[in-house]
Amino acid sequence: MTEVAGAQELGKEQLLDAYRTMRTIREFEERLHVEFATGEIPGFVHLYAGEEAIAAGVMAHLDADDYIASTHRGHGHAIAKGCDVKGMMKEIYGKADGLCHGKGGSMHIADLDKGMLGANGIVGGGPPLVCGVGLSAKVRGTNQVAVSFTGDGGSNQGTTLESMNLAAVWDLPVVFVIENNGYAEATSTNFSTKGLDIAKRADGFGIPGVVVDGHDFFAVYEAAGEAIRRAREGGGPSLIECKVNRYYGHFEGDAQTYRAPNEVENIRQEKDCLMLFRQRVTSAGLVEDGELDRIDEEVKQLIDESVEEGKASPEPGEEYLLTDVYVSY
Amino acid sequence: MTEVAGAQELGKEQLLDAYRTMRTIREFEERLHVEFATGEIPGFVHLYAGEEAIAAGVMAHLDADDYIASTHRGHGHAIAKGCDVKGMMKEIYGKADGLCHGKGGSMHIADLDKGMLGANGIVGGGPPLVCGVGLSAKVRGTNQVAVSFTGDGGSNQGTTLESMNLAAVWDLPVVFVIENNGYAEATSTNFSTKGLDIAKRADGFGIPGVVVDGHDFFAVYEAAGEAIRRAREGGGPSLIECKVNRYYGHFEGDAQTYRAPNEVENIRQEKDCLMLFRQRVTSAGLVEDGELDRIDEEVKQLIDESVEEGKASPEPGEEYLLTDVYVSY
Amino acid sequence: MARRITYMQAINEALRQEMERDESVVVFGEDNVGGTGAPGEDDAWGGVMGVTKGLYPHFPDRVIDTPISESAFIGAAAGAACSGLRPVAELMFVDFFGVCMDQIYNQAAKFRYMFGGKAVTPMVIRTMYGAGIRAAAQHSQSLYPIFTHIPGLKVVVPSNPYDAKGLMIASIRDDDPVIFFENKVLYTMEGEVPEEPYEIPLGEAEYVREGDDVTIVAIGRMVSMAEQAAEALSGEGIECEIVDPRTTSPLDEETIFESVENTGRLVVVDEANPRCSLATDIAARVAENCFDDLKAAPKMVTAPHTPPPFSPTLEDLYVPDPERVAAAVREVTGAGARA
Amino acid sequence: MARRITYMQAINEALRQEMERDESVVVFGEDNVGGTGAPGEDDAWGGVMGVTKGLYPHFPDRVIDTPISESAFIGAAAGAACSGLRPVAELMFVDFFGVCMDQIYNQAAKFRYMFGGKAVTPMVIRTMYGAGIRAAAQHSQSLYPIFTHIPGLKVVVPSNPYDAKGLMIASIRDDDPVIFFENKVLYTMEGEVPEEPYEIPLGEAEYVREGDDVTIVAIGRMVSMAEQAAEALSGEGIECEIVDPRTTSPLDEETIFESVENTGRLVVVDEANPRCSLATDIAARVAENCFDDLKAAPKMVTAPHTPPPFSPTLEDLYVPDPERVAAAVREVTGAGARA
Ligand SMILES: Cc1ncc(C[n+]2csc(CCOP(=O)(O)OP(=O)(O)O)c2C)c(N)n1
Ligand SMILES: Cc1ncc(C[n+]2csc(CCOP(=O)(O)OP(=O)(O)O)c2C)c(N)n1
Ligand SMILES: [Mg+2]
Ligand SMILES: [Mg+2]
Repeated sequence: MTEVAGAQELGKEQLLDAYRTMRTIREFEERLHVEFATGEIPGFVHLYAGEEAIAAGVMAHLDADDYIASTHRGHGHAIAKGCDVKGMMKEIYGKADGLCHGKGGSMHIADLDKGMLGANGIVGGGPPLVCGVGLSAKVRGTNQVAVSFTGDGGSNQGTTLESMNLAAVWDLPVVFVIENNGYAEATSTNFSTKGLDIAKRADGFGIPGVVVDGHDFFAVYEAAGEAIRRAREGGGPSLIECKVNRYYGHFEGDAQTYRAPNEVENIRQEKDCLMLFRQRVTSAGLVEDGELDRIDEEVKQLIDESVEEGKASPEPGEEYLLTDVYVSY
Repeated sequence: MTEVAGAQELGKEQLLDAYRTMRTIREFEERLHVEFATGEIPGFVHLYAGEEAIAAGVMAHLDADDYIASTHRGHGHAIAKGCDVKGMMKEIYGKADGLCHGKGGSMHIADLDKGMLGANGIVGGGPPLVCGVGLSAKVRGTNQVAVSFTGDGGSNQGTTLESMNLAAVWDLPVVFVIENNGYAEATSTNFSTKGLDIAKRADGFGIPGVVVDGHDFFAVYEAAGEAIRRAREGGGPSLIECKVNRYYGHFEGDAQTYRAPNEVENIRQEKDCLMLFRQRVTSAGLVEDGELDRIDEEVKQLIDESVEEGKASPEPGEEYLLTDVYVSY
Repeated sequence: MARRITYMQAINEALRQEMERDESVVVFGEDNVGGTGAPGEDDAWGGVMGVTKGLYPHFPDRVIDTPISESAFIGAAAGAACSGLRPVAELMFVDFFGVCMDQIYNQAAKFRYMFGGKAVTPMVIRTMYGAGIRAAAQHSQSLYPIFTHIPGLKVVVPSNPYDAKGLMIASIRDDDPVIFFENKVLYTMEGEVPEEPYEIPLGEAEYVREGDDVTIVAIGRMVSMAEQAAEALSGEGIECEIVDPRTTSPLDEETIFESVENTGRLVVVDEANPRCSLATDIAARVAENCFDDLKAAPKMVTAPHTPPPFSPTLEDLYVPDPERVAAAVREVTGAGARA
Repeated sequence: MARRITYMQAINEALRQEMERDESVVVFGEDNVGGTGAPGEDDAWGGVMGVTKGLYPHFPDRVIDTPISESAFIGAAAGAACSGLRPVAELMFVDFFGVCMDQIYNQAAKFRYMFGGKAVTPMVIRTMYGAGIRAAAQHSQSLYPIFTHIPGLKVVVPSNPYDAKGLMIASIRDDDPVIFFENKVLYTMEGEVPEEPYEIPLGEAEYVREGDDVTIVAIGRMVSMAEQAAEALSGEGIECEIVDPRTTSPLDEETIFESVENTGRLVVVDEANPRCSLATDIAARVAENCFDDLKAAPKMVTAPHTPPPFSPTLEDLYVPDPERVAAAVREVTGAGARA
């Protein structure tokens, strides 16, 4: 029986939940990859496959009334925060009963009732928002926490850097998760941040910053647990940089010629978060292979149904065009 | 004979120039303080008094074709970069033969022929501009250097932080000088940056950052020399944080009730840059008191004349209103 | 209701009363307290012009200073508004919108539509606009046309103390993001203002003056320019009707159209630059909708297509003044009548 | 000149030819090379849509990738332009202007005026605009009205490959800051384009089609919508004159007025949101200056006052189409004639 860091805290139920979250994201994304190629899915689609351990590891610590702000690569965050998977798929298909009535699409999936402040088409759009949620929690005296997800590329956006300082100055219950997947579109992090640890930037603002392996659910879980606990207890903001990889292109349709041959294959074989998770929990005797297999099947069915319903659902009619610009008219 | 750090490099002529620069700025600003109170000077006026050693210490290393980008508190930078003092004064009075024909005023004093890219009404406006100058020097293969001045407050503006990273990534001949005078308007740096060294932020972008005493011409001179030399030789950007104080309010008219009683008086007595400079160079036997006194008189006369001419000069006529919006029409 | 207070006091009173009424109202911005972290007086500034002065001692947890990080704190207003607060954030001068516009227009203003009606974002951005204090090109602009262009935002431009108070209270209570333009020259303008809280609905124009010869639509500080012009013109036998839209988005077109139907003539006075301005917006809408009522070409009086100049003489030429308004009125009433 | 290339190729060719001609022209933006620092192919992207593809191998020192720091690199364009370069910087989607507007409008655009004529800032910002590819609210806007509002900026909106090349070359050679709006749907549009470099002067509109019954002023992609409408209307006996301003700032008012003097009727087609838009700008100027020539109310065809929706069905309703243009033309030609 191997020790699994962080796993002590987690009961079996939670381990299975975490696995289900990651598997759901993976299945959702891989299926979108296939369906996008048919031409039926409109717009830009950015897949989160490969990065599931981050969403699952962070969200395992968040309650329903905690908030997150996401990115253009937001499906994983949304699923992990509890957004309805079928509603999401319908949204991605642009349908009237999608999570946002087809008005948002992949890049704007949101569900405020679930504390999901939205995927975001603007790189660096989210960090300011979570400062506001943190302020709200502080002023209203709740113990809510807000987490923003930002890419390596997004860590160079002024809004992100400003927000770290604001959160520090206002001493907010906020966590900045940096998903460093090595690229911003085609541009390598070796160039755009000189390959330096983005976590180091936290020092300059006087907040704790750590680097973790974003393929490792338990590593993320542990670091996020500490940061979120600190935030909840009034200890202020933190930054967690997760080093990770994306399995697909920047968006669907990206030929990815900027990557090394076999770059992704190697990672899939050595560092896949689902594989690592399964190895650890089964070899530690915490979960049986069969239990995970069952989840795989359930998830597959859920995604099958989601795609079917996504395709079959009605388009929004003209009456949707002018509504919901304002509350009052 | 006391050792004076950095002074070895400086010949007597240069020491006298540096003193003249600082004294000119001081006299310019103190006179503006008096004249502003009469109500004759329009608009917002932000005085640089107390911070002269920074402008003088940095600009001592810059050639005519190097560039600087300044702030709302820009008179000192402009004078030290060689802008015509009388033209500046006329500009501040809003006159037709001012440096910008009265269209810019105190907050927009510029002279591109002197490499002065402008005072700037936007906090954080300057750092992106010097990245461009640095790029220009690099692409054209010159050895020009560009320096931006930014306040402690301005160091929290996203544009400033982004620019540090861009300069690092593009490896530009740029120096970021942070003038940390303890306040942004009425807000203390203890609050807005948690009192941390702003120089630390440089680490996160992989560029050298140092803290120096901004009252000490020689300390600034030395640090700026190193950074500018590095930039000129292709060694990339640096950050220099100068801890300093401002002698007057944020702008003229500020009652400054947020400050401690005697805060400024104490600094004036203990840390005044002109006083420190005089003490050091005379006690080291490098310069005679009388030589400095003579500069004081010459400067006083220059400023007297500037104010007189500033008041007497003609207002810009209606014909100025619509010109110089575009080059071509 | 004989009490007279200034435009600035009216805004301050609105903020105080709403903060008293509703604990979810918070106020923040650069130096909105003033002096945080400093050794001297707290509440030293109350904003650069003193508009929020005196709030901090009453609501020390709800009046908050910020670093100079407009994107972060304006965005924080949006995030706070989505999670239980009603923030009133200050963008000191609207000229600074360029460092934080994304959070205003792509985030706050679009949440509701993008999210299929799920978001409610009750926030107010207070901001100063306009020329007149020799603050030059980056501190004197009247950028409400840019914000009016943006769906999802409401844009308020009060012209007097009474409206300032009522519109501020309505803006705070409104469930949509509102940008509230305060004219810096009007801060010292005095007027009768009731002590009790009251709302002026967003989207309702006001007849400032009635008259049958020409409709003058004027925005913000331009209302008083129009009034001065109208006074002078009355002596020449020209009776101007002045409509103050009070909010540029939503715009009360009906009232404007109604007035033009009566007068048959339109002059729009807008302190902003001319291209794609409120002046063009209103003139075009009137031309499209009241064409048959128009007896003369609509006329626009605006700043020129230049940045605001610093020099007092130039700045005074820059801002539309009563003479230019009167000249435009004479032109539309004198010439080219076709009725 | 039978060679046909696409709008995208035309822009690429203009960039390449100007970079060859003038060593001071540099091109930068996010992924304008694509792949910097990465292990695979260099020049992997040439911009997100491939517009700058192929430039890097020719000019490896003058085509440069950037971090996602629009304020810093757009501001760098301004600083570079003041110090000896002629930068062409890419703001990938104009929707992102909110994170870098200050450097565009308070810095680059105002230098010359604020500095009393001393600055020359020859820079081009290339940017994508417009709906049609299901990119939703933050990637589909047509924000040229906001930029047209700003004194000191020039604003170019080419509607076809020929113009795209000539206007890009003119923009690069121009000594003022120019923002160049590329319509993402038009990238694949083909047209005849001469191989040699040529300039189309900024500020000169073009008659796309001549006709006596109505003037349609259409911007960017809307020109082809207007052409389709005109084709259909011609069958009904209505002959449309189509004017393409090509640059919205400076705006060639004279050509528009000249056309309206002839036709007496105006329809403006603008993909942007309606308030303070180009549609209002042109309609208002025509109403003010050609009032006596107008036989009917000017009519504006625009997107509605909502963000761009994602769903294809909704997006198709959002963008003005030939049917809506034709309906507007029928309205102004059929009804309310007063001549
Ligand atoms: C302000 C802004 N600039 C540029 C873009 C275009 N863009 C979308 S995603 C992206 C790359 C983001 O990289 P990163 O933050 O590392 O996230 P990742 O895609 O790797 O998850 C870019 C440049 C944008 N959407 N917003
Ligand atoms: C973007 C922007 N935000 C706010 C302001 C208003 N403002 C002008 S100066 C200033 C304080 C600047 O502080 P600091 O950078 O420390 O410079 P100092 O005045 O101390 O020299 C502020 C907030 C501005 N001009 N621009
Ligand atoms: Mg990335
Ligand atoms: Mg300061």
